[in-house]
Amino acid sequence: MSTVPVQAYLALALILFCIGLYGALTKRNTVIVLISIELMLNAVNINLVAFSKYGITPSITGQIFTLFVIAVAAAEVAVGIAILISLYRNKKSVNIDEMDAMKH
Amino acid sequence: MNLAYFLSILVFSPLLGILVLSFLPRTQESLIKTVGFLATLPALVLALIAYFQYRAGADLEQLNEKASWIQFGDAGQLGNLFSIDYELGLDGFSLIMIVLTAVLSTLAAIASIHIKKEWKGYFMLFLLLEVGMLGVFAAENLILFFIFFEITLIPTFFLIGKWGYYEKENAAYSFLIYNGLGSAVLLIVIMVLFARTGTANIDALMAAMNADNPQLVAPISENMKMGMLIALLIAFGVKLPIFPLHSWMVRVHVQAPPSIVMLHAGVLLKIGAFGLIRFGMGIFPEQFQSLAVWLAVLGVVNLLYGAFLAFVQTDFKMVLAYSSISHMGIVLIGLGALNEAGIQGAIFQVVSHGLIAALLFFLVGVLYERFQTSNIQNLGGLAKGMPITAGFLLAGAMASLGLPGMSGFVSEFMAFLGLFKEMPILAAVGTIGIIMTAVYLLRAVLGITYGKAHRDFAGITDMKKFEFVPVLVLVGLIVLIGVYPSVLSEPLTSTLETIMLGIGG
Amino acid sequence: MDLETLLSYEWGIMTPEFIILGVATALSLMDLFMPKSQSRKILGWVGFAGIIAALVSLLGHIGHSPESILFDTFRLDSFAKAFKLLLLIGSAMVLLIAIGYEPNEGLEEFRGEFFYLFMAALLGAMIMSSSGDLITLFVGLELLSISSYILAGMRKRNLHSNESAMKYVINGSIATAITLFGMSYVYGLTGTTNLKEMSGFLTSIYNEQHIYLLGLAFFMIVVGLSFKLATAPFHMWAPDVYQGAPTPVTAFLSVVSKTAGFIIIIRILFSIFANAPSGDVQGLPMILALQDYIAFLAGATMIIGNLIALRQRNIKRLFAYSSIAQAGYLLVVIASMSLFMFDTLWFYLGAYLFMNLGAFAIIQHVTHKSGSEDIGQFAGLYRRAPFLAIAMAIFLLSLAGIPGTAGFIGKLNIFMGALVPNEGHYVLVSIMIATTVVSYFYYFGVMVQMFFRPAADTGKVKIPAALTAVIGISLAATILFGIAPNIAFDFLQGNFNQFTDFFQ
Amino acid sequence: MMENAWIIPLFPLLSFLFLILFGKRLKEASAYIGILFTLASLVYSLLVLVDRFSAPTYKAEGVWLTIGDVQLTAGFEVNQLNALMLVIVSLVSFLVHMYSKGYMQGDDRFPVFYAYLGLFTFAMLGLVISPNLLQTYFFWELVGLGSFLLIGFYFYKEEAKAAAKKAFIMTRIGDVGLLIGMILLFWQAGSFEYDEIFAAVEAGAISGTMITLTAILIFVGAVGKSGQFPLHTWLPDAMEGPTPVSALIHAATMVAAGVYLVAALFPLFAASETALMTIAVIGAFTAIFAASIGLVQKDIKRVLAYSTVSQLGYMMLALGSAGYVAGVFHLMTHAFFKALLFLAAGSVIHAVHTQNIEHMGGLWKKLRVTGPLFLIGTLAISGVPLFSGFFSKDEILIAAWAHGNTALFWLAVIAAFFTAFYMFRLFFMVFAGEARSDMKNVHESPSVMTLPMVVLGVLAVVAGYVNTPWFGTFLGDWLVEDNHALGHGHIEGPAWIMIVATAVSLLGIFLAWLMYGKRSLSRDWLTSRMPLSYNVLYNKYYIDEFYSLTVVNGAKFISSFLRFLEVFLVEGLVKSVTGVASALGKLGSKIHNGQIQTYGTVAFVGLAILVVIYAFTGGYLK
Repeated sequence: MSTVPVQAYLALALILFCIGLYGALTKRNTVIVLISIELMLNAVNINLVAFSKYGITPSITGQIFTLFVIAVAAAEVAVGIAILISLYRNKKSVNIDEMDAMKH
Repeated sequence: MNLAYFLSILVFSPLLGILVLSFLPRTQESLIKTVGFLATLPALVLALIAYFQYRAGADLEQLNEKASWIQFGDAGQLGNLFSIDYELGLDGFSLIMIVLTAVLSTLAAIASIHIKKEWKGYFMLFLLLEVGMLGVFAAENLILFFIFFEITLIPTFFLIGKWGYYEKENAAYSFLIYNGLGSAVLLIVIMVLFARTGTANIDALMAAMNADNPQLVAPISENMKMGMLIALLIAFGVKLPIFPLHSWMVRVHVQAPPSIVMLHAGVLLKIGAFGLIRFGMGIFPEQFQSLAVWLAVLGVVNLLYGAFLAFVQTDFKMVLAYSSISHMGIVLIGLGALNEAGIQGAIFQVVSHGLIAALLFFLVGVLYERFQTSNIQNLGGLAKGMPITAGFLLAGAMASLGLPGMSGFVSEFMAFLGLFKEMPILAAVGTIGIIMTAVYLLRAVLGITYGKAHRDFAGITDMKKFEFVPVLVLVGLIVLIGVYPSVLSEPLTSTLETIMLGIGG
Repeated sequence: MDLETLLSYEWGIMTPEFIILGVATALSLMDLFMPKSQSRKILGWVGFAGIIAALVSLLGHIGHSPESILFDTFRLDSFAKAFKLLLLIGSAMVLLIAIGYEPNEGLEEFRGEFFYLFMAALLGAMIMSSSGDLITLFVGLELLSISSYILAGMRKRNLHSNESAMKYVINGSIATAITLFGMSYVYGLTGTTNLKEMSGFLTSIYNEQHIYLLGLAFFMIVVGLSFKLATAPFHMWAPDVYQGAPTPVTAFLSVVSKTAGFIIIIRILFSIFANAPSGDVQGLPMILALQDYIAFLAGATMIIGNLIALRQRNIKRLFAYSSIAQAGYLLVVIASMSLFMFDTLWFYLGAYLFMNLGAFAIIQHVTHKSGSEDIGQFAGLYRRAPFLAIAMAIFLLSLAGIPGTAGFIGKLNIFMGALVPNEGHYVLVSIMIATTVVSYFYYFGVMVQMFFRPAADTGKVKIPAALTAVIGISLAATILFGIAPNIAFDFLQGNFNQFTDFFQ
Repeated sequence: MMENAWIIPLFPLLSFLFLILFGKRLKEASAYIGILFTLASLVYSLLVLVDRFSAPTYKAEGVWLTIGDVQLTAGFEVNQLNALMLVIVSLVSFLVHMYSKGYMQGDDRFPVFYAYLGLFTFAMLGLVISPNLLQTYFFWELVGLGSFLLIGFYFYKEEAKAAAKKAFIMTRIGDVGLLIGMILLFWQAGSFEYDEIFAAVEAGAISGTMITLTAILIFVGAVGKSGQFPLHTWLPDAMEGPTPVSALIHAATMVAAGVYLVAALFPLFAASETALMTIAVIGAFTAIFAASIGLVQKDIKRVLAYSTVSQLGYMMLALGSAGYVAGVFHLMTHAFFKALLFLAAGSVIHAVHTQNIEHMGGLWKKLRVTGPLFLIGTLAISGVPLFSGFFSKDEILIAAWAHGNTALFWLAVIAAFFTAFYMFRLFFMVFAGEARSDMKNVHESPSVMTLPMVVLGVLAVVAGYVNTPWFGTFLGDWLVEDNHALGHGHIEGPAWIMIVATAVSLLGIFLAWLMYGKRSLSRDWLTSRMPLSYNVLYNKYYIDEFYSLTVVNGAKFISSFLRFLEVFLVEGLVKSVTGVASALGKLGSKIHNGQIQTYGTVAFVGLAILVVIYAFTGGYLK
């Protein structure tokens, strides 16, 4: 049932990526920001998977790559959260726009 | 004098002094000063040996040194392209400049007796500066030249910034930034040449750039050549300095310690002229010819601009600073004339002003040491208290305004002789400068020495013994050149011939 | 794949990585079982020993022909060797700096983590430098990044440290995402993640749209990776992170991590885009067609870095901007794509490694006592510690590219590379030289503090052995490569046969 | 003898060096050094002169400086003019050396004075034996230096300082003219050598206009040195120097150098009627102009100074009227009687310690030697028959008439009348009548001072007889022998000229006697009638004021304008550049506002920009 054209997947991925990026660049709450980054990475995954099925030369590598991405993304967010916690300890706030002790 | 490494020893001999100094305790003032002075002697002796050997007919070729140094890229593929050798050599011109440098360094070292603090650091930098200056004139390839050129930059920055007067740091910074930009522009030219011809050796470059059969790695258009020459003009114009790139130099002359200004006005400024003649004329002869007129115009502008500004200064150092600008105008005039007389005049002016400026600034140092001022008003009537100093001051002024029998006249005369052949009208305008020079110098020097005494000179000693040495040496040289110019012109003949050959004169 | 194929591989070429891995593991265990009270410095020395061992084993490989295992995902070609060398030397010295690091509020209980995370980061960098496959490349990159996120936040109780870590994580993740997005397109066009195969495929693409897509991928990857290089447009995190992170980490980021960034960008750009057509009339390969964009980024980076540095009073921030500028110079090398590219890049990175680490060692020593990182802390250093002052001066001069130092030769090399091609990059070179002059202002500003200003406190300073070692080595190298650069060049020419095997 | 003429200048040089080094120890004894050395050169010059009567011109040169293939030479030449000048210079110099021993008695810079005298004498002698223009210029400037130093000898006096500066600069203005002229001439004739230049002129190798131009430019130099209008103002001020100096430099020798230069280059000038005319006009005008100022001055030395200017004008007029002999002849006689007058004036000042003639008078009885000598000088300069001045001035008038410069001739005659008048005014005011101020212990000067004056007195009388229409014109014939370019030894002129000349001078003397001697005619009947013109004359036609108003202020204005330029343009340029840099830096650091998301946005925007550019240039949308 390969009725869905590859472009659709790509478009979806692109949209997802942009939403993620938008979220990452605008949300005040750091947790949301981290989640938005997750979105971006998932967009990548969609791309990879789509390509591994409907690419010019389909191959399984894409899906393997996806697995790595998922794993790494998890690690990244974990670290992110951890740092956020230690930051929260000192600052009592998770608002990203208040993290400007160092500037100029 | 077929002694191996002669030049390297000559150039790097001051390092020995640095080495010794580094072991001396910081507080041993007199010891440090003596060592600093002695460290300048080997270079002086060697330079003089070279000079007299050359006068005696020895061949400078045998002094050339060459050792492979840096190879960019794979020698296998590129052959000797993109390789930079460590090569030193001399011709008549650079020999003279080296002698000048060595002499002035020694005298400046004597003048450094007036330095009040941190003698150790001072003399280390001082000697490093000397290495740089000597190297600049001995370097046989552009990269090496540039390296030594930059080496003069750093010590000077610190010498001005640490041992200078009230606004020393500003002066140091404007020195750094102007010369930094100058050397940056120079570096661009050098790198373009190097990248396009694959060599940095000056003679090889001249051959490679030869208009008839250029041997290039990559093409160089005529416009590019012109562009590079103009860039060179800017780069060395900062050093010389050419209006309007001069304001840093005034600041330095006023703020730096006199001993350093002796070297700065005496040698460092001259690197500009040296570079213009050696590289500008040597590598871009055709373009140089087409620029000659503008050079002459710039020269006249410098001459007049400096003279008129010197006329209204109240501080003697300022007067001297602007007079330096004015005198460098004569160099440009000579170069602009672009004939034997002109070029020889320019070179003579380079040497002569080196000596005269050194003399005058040394005297400024002597005065400042005693009165903590160089203001013309405050010094008035000096001749009553310090007749000898006043006398030498007058002698310096006379030399500087081109009194026959002193070096200033010969150079000025030849420069104008040259220019009058090519562009009489411009030259005629330039002669106003000769009058103005007399006007501002007499105004300043008579203002200091003659007239009613403005202060009481009780307890002021006239020159001390050691202070006589530099003054006598300098005056002696000035008069020698003025009376018997062949001491300079003969070593120059071969250089001049090659230059004239290049510009097809 | 069965066991004997697995065993049949020439695992030997991975020895350096294995050593680092082993040491990292060992360190974590030791840290676990060591009593709290005992100082963790020893771990640092163990790690140092490990790095040295790795270095030795790597040197053993030099001169051998390139080899690759695991279906060409891991390759040890001369490029990998040459740059791993830099990574190892750099990390060894950073480690020494770290051993000499004693901040006021202390770091004791985290010091252990510090060392093994550091090893992990190094491992990631090394994997990157010799990976022949997007996946391994990505994994290496992430290993490096994630470890350094934590390193940056090492000083848990220090708000600045937390903040810098946070900023680092978020920007880093975004960068990763962008890079990956670009990679995914490349994968889509080729259907493989193996760099060599990719370039094989790409030679034969003709479809306008595909080429355009490839172009997009190129930009995404470049921008994504510019995060690691801290070059425009992804440079802005650097000052904050450098300022907040512990000084050894800052040193690590500004040298090792940057080097790794250049390694990966070279790997990707020159193996994927070197052979892809750009679709323009005279059939240039894409990389040449897009040269000017890199040049543009390089110019922007140099200008931004040097101009903003003029206004900095915090020494670490100052060095952040200076390192941005330096990265810009290095981008010039990539932009000019001359036949000297690899040599130049390698030499300059090496020179930069020494002069920057030397400087950071001194910075750490001067600032960690007083706690303040204001330039004023350097006032009168010449009085208090002449050796430090002079060493610092030489590092600064080298960074400013004054003759007699390695930095000058490096710059010379860059200029030449940029001017040799027939249509030389005059603008780029002019920008570079002009901004270099601008940089005199802030580099000499520090020197003015050290030499001209009166000392804030005239207490003599004694330097820990580790730091002395770093400073000494850096000083020696900076001057040596400044006066006799051929030592390095001959080594390069002799042992890495022009990196020709990079493209095979 | 002539082969070694180069020694002559060396004696004074030695004296200079010796005194500058050891003068301090010698104190007053240094006078003997100076006197001896100058005596040596005097003797030697006399021998050379005698030699020259028989032998032909001698010239020897060596290379001084090589420029490419051009060789500039230096050496010396002994021709008639040079030989004569050698004697005049060394003689006057010797006498002044002697005189000064008395005059400068007790001055604490006594040795320095003699050193300077030596330097000057050296330069002057060097000047007169130079065989080429370059060398001439060389010494030309050195005599300027000598004069500068001696004018400023009393350096602590502001006036002396001003005068010295003025003298140097004014003459330098002229010198620049000379410099330009000789360089242009060099590129025309291909040499600085006099003979080669003349050869080129003869051969017509140089265009007429060029000759005129160069000649006039060189004449500008002469104008400067010889204090001709309009560059004359420095000469009267130069009287600030010690009186012997005025006698030596500003009467007998240096100021005559201008005349000498024109004479030496006479063939060049002769080739251009325009040039000759210019010289004649300037000369004549200066003669009458300066004389008119001399009429009313009150300072004894200034009167003499203006008379010098006017007499030099005469010489120029002579040369301008092709009267080569007349010019040189008057140069010689003038050297003697003007030196005499100055020395005598010096002796008067020495006695009464003032220079203002209003405070003198009745000195005839007190100064038994000086008085008569001064009278001789006055008679000579006034052109009273049988005195040297009479013959030479007569020659000049004849030359002017013969050359057809009728107007100039009459000007010269009037000037002669003025001269006679103001000189005798001076004489009567100083010596006749009674003292107009109480003058204690006025005494005659010592013999060391009077002796030189006597010598000069004798010469002032007899020097004329070497060239008279009655007993033959030896000097003239000798001067022009074997050189036709210089014109004839003697120009025949109508006899009435001599009568007229005599008449006007006697008239002048008579008038002066009426007003100042007999006092039958009130001193100020004239001035009271036309006070305006009196003020104009007394203030020297306000020339100085005019200069300071125009030239000096002009220079000051230009300077301050350029200073303005320097501060605002040059400095401003630099400031703006650095300003832009730091402003950009500021802007940049503003953007680093610490917000993570800003950083990300910037990166994304960067990416977007790249992609868009790519889209439009490189890629898809193209």
